[in-house]
Amino acid sequence: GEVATPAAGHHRVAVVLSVGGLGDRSFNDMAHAGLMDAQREFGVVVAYGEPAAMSEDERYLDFYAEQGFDLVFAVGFFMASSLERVAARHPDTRFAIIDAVVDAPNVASLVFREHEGSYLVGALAARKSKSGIVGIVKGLDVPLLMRFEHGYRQGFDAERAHLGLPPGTVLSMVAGSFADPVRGKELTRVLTQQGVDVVFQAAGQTGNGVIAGAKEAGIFAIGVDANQNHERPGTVLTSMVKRVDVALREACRALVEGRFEPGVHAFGVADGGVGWALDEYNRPLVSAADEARLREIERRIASGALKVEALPAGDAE
Amino acid sequence: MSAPLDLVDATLREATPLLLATLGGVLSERSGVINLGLESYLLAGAFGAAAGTLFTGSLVLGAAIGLAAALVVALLHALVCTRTRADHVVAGVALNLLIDAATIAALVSIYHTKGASPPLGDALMERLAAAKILGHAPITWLALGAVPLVAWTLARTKPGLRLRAVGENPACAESLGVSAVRVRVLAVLAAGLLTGLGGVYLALDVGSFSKHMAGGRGYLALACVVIGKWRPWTAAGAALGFALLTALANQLQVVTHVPDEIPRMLPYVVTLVVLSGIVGRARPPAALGEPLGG
Amino acid sequence: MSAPLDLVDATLREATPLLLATLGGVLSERSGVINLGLESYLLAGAFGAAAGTLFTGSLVLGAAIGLAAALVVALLHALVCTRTRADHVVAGVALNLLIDAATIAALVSIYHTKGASPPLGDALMERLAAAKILGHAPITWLALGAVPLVAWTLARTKPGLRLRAVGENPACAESLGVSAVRVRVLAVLAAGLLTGLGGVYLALDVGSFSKHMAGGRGYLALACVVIGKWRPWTAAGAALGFALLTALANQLQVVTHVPDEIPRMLPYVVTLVVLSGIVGRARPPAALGEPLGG
Amino acid sequence: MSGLEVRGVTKTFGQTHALEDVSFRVARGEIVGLIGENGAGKTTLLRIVSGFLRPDAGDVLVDGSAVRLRGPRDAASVGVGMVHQHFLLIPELTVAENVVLGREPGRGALFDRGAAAREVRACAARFGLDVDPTARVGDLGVAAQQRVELLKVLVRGARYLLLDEPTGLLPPMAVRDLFALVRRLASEGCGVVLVTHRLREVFAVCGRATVLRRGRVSGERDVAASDEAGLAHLMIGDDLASPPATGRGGPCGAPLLRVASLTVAGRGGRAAVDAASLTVHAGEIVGLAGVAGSGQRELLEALSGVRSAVAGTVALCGVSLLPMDVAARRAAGIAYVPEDRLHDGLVSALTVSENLVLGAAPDRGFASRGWLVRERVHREGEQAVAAHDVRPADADAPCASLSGGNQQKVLLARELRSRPKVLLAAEPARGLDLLATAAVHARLRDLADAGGGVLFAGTDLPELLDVCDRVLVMFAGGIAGEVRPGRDAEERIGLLMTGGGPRP
Ligand SMILES: Nc1ncnc2c1ncn2[C@@H]1O[C@H](COP(=O)(O)OP(=O)(O)OP(=O)(O)O)[C@@H](O)[C@H]1O
Ligand SMILES: Nc1ncnc2c1ncn2[C@@H]1O[C@H](COP(=O)(O)OP(=O)(O)OP(=O)(O)O)[C@@H](O)[C@H]1O
Ligand SMILES: [Mg+2]
Ligand SMILES: [Mg+2]
Repeated sequence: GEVATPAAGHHRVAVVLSVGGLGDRSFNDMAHAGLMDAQREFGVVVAYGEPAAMSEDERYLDFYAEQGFDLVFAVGFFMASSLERVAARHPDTRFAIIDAVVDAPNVASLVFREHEGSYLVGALAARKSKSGIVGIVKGLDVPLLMRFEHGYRQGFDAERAHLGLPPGTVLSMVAGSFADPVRGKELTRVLTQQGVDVVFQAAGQTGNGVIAGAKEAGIFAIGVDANQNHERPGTVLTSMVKRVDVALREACRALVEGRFEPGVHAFGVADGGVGWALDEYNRPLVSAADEARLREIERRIASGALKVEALPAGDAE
Repeated sequence: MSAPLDLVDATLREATPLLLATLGGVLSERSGVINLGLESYLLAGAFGAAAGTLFTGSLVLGAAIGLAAALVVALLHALVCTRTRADHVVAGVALNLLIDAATIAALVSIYHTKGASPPLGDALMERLAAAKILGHAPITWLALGAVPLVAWTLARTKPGLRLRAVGENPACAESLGVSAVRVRVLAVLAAGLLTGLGGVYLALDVGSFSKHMAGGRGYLALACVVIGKWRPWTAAGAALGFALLTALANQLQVVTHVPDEIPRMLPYVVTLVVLSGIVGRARPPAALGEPLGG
Repeated sequence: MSAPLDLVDATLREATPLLLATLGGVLSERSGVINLGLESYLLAGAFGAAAGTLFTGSLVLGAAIGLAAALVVALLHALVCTRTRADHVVAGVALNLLIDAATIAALVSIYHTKGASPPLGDALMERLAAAKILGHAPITWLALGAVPLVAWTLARTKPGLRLRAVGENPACAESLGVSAVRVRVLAVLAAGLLTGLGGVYLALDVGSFSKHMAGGRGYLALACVVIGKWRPWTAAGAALGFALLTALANQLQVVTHVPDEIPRMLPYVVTLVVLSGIVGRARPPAALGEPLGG
Repeated sequence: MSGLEVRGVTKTFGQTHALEDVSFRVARGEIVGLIGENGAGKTTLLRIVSGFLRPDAGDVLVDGSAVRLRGPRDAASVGVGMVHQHFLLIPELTVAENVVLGREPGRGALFDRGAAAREVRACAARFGLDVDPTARVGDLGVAAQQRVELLKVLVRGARYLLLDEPTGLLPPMAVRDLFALVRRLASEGCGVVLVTHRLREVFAVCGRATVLRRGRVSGERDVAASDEAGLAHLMIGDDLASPPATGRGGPCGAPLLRVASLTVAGRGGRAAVDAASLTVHAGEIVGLAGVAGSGQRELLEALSGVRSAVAGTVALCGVSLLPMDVAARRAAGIAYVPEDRLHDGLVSALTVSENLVLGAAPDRGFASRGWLVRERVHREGEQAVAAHDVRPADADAPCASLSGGNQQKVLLARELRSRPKVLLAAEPARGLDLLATAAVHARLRDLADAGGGVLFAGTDLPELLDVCDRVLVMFAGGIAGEVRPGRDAEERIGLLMTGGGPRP
């Protein structure tokens, strides 16, 4: 990537994107957007790099640390092991990692409380489902994605109870791949046959197929990570967004304001790090009552009045 | 809603791209060209169909562009495998990796995104839904119809006889005035057409192109060719068998809770076991993989 | 930091796993077994090394476990390809897809994680750094040393002669009392050992295992075998050439801003072009891919 | 003027002058023998005339006008057809498909299988050839496959038929049938060229003989006015006045190899070898005759250990061989020259030296602790090349670059250099010229004279009777009888081969 010339008095921030680089309409693009926000709002000097292979991650991190950047971001879970070593080699540089936890004195770990966002979309699913049966399609059967499912279930169950409806059903499917939309669509068909009328996807590109399948069956889909509302207006009910840009921008703000702290920072509903997306694309699907109710739940989560469990009791990550 | 009928429908949908690629593989391999490139034809067909439909706004034109893209890739493959002495195995693998990267590069340059093309509009999706025949896409019926067609072409037509002859002994065919290069190029182009149609199905089924979309179906198709002993009917049977397996695994997931690694690994375990069990008369075409003109 | 020296270092790092897999490929293919399974040996070696080191806390034991894992996969591959009449191409592909899924399944079941094993601790990484010789991992020097070793084994030893004979004409070797099955199994196991060492390097270099970690290096190694005309020195040359290309592309990316798909496509374009250009005396072993005992 | 003629044809392969200024003709209705040593250029000449090769210089004329042959198809269109020494057939296809390929009957793209079968059946009937158009070619025997090759040429209306060593693989009856067909074709106005190494065949059917020697025509003779010695002289020149005599051995010694009730499984549940018993004594060359497919091949393979036996006993000097694998049998003193030298005998990509030491027992001294000692391997090669007159005399040349005859010499050298007690040899002189054949026969006799035994399987009866002390005849997997050289020996063998005569 581009190396900025240092300007006196300005903080210098670098971002090492995860493999794949810009253009993924997801983590990398959001990280880039957050960096641009920080440049605009706080005047930080920025640089970013796109490693061609995972084996290059470490060299990119080292490179920016050696160039004297004040804060170096590692975007994505996969860089945890590289960052662990780089952080040890450059104790005077501050680092931050998105979506993973690295336990080091100079690293801030920026993670998301996906279960909170999933709770919100689960509640909306309960309000929109006529059959009382909703589904979720996951890319892989892993604990990380369990948080999505568990939050979704809690929101769904609680909202049905709130509406005075009998308990409903949440069906869960696993695609086994994040890159097989054809399979995603097929699994959605299977769910539809079971009477599912709202399906939440946490499955990357496989999710494109979930949305397509929902469209075909005339049911609702819920997007994930980035705002996918525009993908199929009328079908995508909402998206459970993980605001990587917010996390990155807020870390930059802390740096500029001199209150950057290492350790784990979990972004949730309270700070806008996760949430549900409402825009012109899904506005027709969400009634004023729905919106009001979700805003209320948001407030209760943000205030701590409502606690959302990350994992079912007994499951550890 | 009857479960067995659901299973049949799901199997047919799973089978469509696999069946087409398998038949393409049969034609290509019977002519003597080891076809590891099927995955790239699927990808090219899918990308071409998505981009073509988005660009022209017409499903027919989009499908045609998908087929054309697959044919271009197949032509490149055919030329490398027939006009040069290149190793078919490595050529096929290199082609797959190349086209995989190329479709991503094209996504970036056209749509400025790395994951998936924009989805087809609602009007197009409705037209697709309206085009269904007995609940299935026309391509599914084409795929089923292609099985007897390919079998009959191989057994009962002059091009079919020549194709088999070239796959067994190109020197002999040449000595009787049959151009082995021409026959193989045409066979690979036919594979490109069939498999490309499978790719078109993938893209239109989902309503967009996304990277790595073929998901190993080209490789699985080659396994079907070999498990089916290079014969159209039996290879198609293998493809339907794998499709049924996948459909079953999908349906079972809702009911019980099978860990998803098992169904994912299943086709390959089945492939290895079945391959190992094939004995006796399972003989590949004698000149399979043999370069021409040495 | 002098740039040319950096480039040499980067090339050596890139070359290490590729070189080892290429040499394994040469041994396997010269004995008559088409080796599309190299990718799976790399994966098995890498997973075994990461998991083994994490479990035992010892680098040496971890590496040994990585090698053992690769050997088990190679043994399975060897048995399928020699004791049955299985098609080598499909067997290799199925094995790769199977082991890829299996390593992910193992990651999930042991570490409950999506993409990568936990990283090795600092103490281990420091020991690794301390073990470097002239700035490179011992495995890098082993890989370089393996080139003349493999060349010499093939040309100058009795097992080497027998291996070549079986690759060319197993029936003849059998009639002289040389067991073709035994020779091929041993050749594939040797390929598993070499390539598994390449996998160990991948895991220890990064300090953890992550899914799809082999990243197509096994396929590229097979391309090197063919481009190098099945000879150890030339195949190793091809591997070094690809490593240099990759290192160059990586270095250029820091300076300029090329989208990463272009360098990603480069090796495969080069492969296709070079393959097409190989003419005349590039002859694969005569019995390559031929099942035994038919 | 009607006839097929080549004028001043020259062809070189690299350094090799295969043909130099060769002129040759065959008239319609004439049968011409084309003879010469190995490598004389006979095959090359036929391949040029049939369009498989293009000459460097010279012309091919058909019925008086020069033709340009860009491929076999052009040759076929002017009526020239060739039957190759190694058949150019597709085993997986049917007889009819093989015959009509390239000119299939049927409307448009349709292939009319019925019409193809009818066409082939009609043509076969016209020439009295016995074939089933719907049979798979791979299931046919050698003689039937040759009939398919002939049909390919005849269906295309060939007026000139080129036959390259057509009798090499055929049993005697099939040779007789072939010659009857050739005579009939000639009487119908077809010109035939017959390449053979067997002079008596030239005398049997040819009117004229053209002799090639090192790429040049060394003479042309009216067969009626010549004798074998004269033709042999034209082929070999003054290189050797007379071929070395292969004298019959003295009285034979103790039994070396005893085979009792040996049974070997064959295809389709039938026994390929059915309770065969035989003995080979020290100092003896025992012939093994039989129609191809009567079990000779399987018998030798079972003795060498390549194939396993179902029942029976095999003992070498009293030691049972059946429990031993190939390597152990070789160590015990069995050597084996397989029938198909290219497929089973040699690794053509390896050098002469490497082939010589391949599989050799470790005590032979090429290897210490598994490492090959290069100098010793090389010296071994040099010695063998010199001792067996392998040409070119290059121990480091790959075997693929040797002519068929020279490959056979290398194979024999390898099998003899371990000084075996018993040599199992299938067609050890197939495709060899006069001199080389005589040399092979002499080697077999040397081995016998030194106290070894030879089991010599072959289809050329005169050769067997000339070389062997006695000839065992196989029929349908069993030993049908034994014949000693003498009057009527050939007839008696012929009878036993076809299932006639009393079983012993
Ligand atoms: N591919 C090749 N490369 C180099 N030399 C070759 C090649 N093929 C044949 N030769 C040369 O041609 C000569 C004869 O080859 P060929 O097999 O045509 O002989 P031939 O006349 O059929 O002999 P024989 O009767 O011994 O079979 C050999 O001496 C060999 O050196
Ligand atoms: N493809 C080839 N490459 C190189 N040399 C060849 C080739 N074919 C033939 N020759 C050369 O041409 C010469 C004539 O070979 P040809 O095969 O015509 O001999 P031939 O008389 O048929 O011998 P034989 O009786 O053994 O069949 C050989 O000595 C050989 O050197
Ligand atoms: Mg010849
Ligand atoms: Mg010859």
